[in-house]
Amino acid sequence: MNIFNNAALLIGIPLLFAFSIPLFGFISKQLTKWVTIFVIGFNATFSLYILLAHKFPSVVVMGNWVPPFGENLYVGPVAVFLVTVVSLIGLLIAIYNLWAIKGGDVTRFSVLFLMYIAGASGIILTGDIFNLFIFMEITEITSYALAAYGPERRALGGAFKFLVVSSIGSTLYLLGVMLIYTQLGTLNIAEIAARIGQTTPGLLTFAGVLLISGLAVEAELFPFNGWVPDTYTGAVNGVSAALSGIGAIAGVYALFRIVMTVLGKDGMYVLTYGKLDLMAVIAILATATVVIGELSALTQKNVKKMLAYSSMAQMGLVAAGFSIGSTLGVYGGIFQLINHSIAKSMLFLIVGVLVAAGVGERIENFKGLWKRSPFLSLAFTIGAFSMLGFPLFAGFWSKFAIVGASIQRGGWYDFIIGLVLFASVAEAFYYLRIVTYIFSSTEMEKPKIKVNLSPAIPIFILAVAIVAIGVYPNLIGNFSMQSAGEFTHKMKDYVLNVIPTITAH
Amino acid sequence: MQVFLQNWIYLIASVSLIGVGLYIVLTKENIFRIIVGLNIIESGTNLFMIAIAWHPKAVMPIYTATDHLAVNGKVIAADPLPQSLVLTAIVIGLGTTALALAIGVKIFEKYGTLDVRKIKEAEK
Amino acid sequence: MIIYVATIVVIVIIITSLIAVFSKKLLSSIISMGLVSLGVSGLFFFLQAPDVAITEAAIGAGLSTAIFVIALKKVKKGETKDEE
Amino acid sequence: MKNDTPKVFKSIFALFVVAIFMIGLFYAFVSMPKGWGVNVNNRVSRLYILKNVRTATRLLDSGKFFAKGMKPLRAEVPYKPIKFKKTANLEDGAANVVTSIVVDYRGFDTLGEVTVLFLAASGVMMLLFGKRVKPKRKKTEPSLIMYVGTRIAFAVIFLFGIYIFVHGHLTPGGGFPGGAVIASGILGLFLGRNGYTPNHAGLKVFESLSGIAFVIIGLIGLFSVKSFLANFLPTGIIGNLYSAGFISLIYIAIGMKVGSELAAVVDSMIGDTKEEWS
Repeated sequence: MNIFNNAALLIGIPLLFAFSIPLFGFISKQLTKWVTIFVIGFNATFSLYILLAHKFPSVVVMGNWVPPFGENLYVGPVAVFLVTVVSLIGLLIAIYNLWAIKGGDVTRFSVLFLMYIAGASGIILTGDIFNLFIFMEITEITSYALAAYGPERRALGGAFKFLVVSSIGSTLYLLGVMLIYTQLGTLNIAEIAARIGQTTPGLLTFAGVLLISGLAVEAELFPFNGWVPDTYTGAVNGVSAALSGIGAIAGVYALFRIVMTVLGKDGMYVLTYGKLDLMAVIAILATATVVIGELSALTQKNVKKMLAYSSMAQMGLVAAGFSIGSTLGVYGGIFQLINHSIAKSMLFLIVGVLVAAGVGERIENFKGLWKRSPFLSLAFTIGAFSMLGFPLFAGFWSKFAIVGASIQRGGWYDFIIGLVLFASVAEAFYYLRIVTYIFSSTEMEKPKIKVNLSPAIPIFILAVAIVAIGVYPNLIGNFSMQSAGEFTHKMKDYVLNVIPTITAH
Repeated sequence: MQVFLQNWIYLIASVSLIGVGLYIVLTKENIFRIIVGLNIIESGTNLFMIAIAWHPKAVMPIYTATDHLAVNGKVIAADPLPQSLVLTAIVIGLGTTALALAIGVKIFEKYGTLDVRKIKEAEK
Repeated sequence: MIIYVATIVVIVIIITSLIAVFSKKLLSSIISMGLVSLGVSGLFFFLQAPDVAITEAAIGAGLSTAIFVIALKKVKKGETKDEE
Repeated sequence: MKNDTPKVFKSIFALFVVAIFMIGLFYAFVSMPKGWGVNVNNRVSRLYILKNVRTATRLLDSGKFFAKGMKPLRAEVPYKPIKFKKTANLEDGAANVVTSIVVDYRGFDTLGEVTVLFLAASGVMMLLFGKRVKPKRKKTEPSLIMYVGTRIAFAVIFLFGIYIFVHGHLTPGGGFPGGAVIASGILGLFLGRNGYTPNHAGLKVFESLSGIAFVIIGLIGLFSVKSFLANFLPTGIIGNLYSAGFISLIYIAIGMKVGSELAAVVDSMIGDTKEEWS
């Protein structure tokens, strides 16, 4: 067990500054946004340092109690990689917010945005099943508040819907945690994972269903994702970008950490303990999510709503990749997750710039955009192509890996991948429709759109990242492969790193 | 009778509270009523968690209070860990309630109604 | 012996929660929610959890209900009648 | 579309969902081991039953810990009278075991919990932010008795709240109920006089400083004991006011934070605002 206690600063520093931002707010409102950028930048640098200096896998001990007794953070390959991605994307969105967030209570907005990023990092880092619940609540409470921010009244309805759905979800999660606790007497993920075989199968299945239905709310799986379109459409664009880029990463991570590491069996393909194979259940739910999401997106005339439905569908694709259960499938899932975050947050930011310039959110408004702003049009096209999975764009490699993994597994997964590919055709249809609108010419000459530096920097960096990953996929691929191992070999790569003396039961 | 009650009464209370709350959330249209339902669900969950940490012969987990509370020469305390979890859950529930109420008040200011159906119609 | 007291409390709680479902007025349903919280905090005391009982009484039954009533007053200021 | 569904169908559907859920929970309860017991003579630890944490850690390091069966979960243990003497570690420092768990073993959870409340309060304030509108004159002014009475009651309630969170490690209670009690005292002040407003800047500063204090206590642990939120104070004798290490410090910070935060929430709920977007 390597101990690297200083990694607790990844949570500690954001908390310290979140509490002190109201004091900075007395000086100037603009200053609070810069504080946010500074703190998220610290997180990004520190996690990048851990990633590149190879300080992982290690355990962060909290309160001087070694893992099965107290709480701990686990800094494994997955955690380091995803925290880096989350804080980098968060940093870019914070730079965008410098320009976009003007009216209202800017100080409180900065607090909430900062803690949203820190909460997502906490979900990814934590090694305790109840602590996961706390961080889930942190991200959820911040996201209701952030989603309700803004002058438009439709934001409130979306936020309220999200609140109701996810507070029921977290209640279910809590019940599931308690059912597991009654069996094993512990809340530590590593120890539960090692001793999960000792539980009663019937109770374990019920607990698993409760846990999944709690976590699927943030992971946007089918019966629990009714909030997605309203919330994403209503929120301010920076917030929508954060919800789809960062919240989705945290949600999917939490779902599969519980299903694969806690409830799963070690093996060639991960299956779960209990009377019901929960991985198969998730595969079915994921397919339903993809199909419903894509078909709903096809009928939308509002670009923002379309992006919301598309985001739902992409999450389904990610979950389908994970649920194959082999290392290659998880690799594809993680890769797709990150590609989606980069591309979708960029698309939301572009829509934000366009709305602020008076273009509007409807598809017709995008006509002749090429003449008005070549930069935004190119960036939008790059994002759309990455979503579709065109070769030489980032999305291609991840979709390729998911298809390959599912063919490798065979059986009824062939059927699932067939449905997913069929749905992807719909995706191609609606994204290409916007792209043709952008490049079509109009008779009327409209004024050019001037893009400020602050929104231009994140859009530019994200677009370059998509092309770079597309040309050289190993940039992300190596880390994804490393992370996939942690999910599929739970004893070797997770449990024994946290509690070296434990034996599997 | 006493044994039956000890085994079942708290469970019946908590499960029926969760059920009633869920029924309110699923059927009612008024936003404030939905928040009432969420609160009742939360109370039921807390009761469930405390009830499974309890034993008929248990005493409260405080050293100074349990000094003279030996039962037949043996002593058991209620499991303190779920109790600490419930403390956390109660405070989180208050936070969620306050935020939900703030959103509800805001909705009333902007739409002039608290009815979910009317809000949906106003959006169309 | 205390289990019989607890049984009575449980019956009261369940009836009160049903009032929260079927009452026509919003205010009475909020008050009954507060009563449910208070009863549950009493049950916590019977279940040997005094910490939780105090917290639930102060936060769940007291402050939560108070904030509820304040918010309700704010909503009632508008002219529109909004009972179901 | 959904609006056309008759109310009866909706209720039946809801009843169906509720019934499934309740049956599941009953089933789960029947098949789980009931009545968890803890031996108070032993120290509270992960298994709360077999051993204290120090021995357990030693066993863990030598690899023998998990070889022991997990059987005696519900065993009743012979009662030995407790002798209170100077304690060696925080584990037996606090008389109230729940406090010991909340602040020490799972102190990180509590930090998160404080954060959740802080974020919820921030969210409420952000949503109800705007220019203050003067309240209309009420039809009924609170009487003089109400005015004086709430002010006297406030002093008593305030003192009681402080008592609750200072004695958190000895008696039931702690930072959260103490803070809530203080906030309810301030709520009384609101009711006693029309147009009462607390000092907003003061509340904000108080809230921020107590939050910062909590994190800094954690960071002191990180730099002195090499672990975030680790105890760095002597633990004293069980039952004394000055015992249990940093638990009372943290509870004081929590109590002040929760009190000022909830007061601010009540304040922004009561006041009328008119929002403005630049």
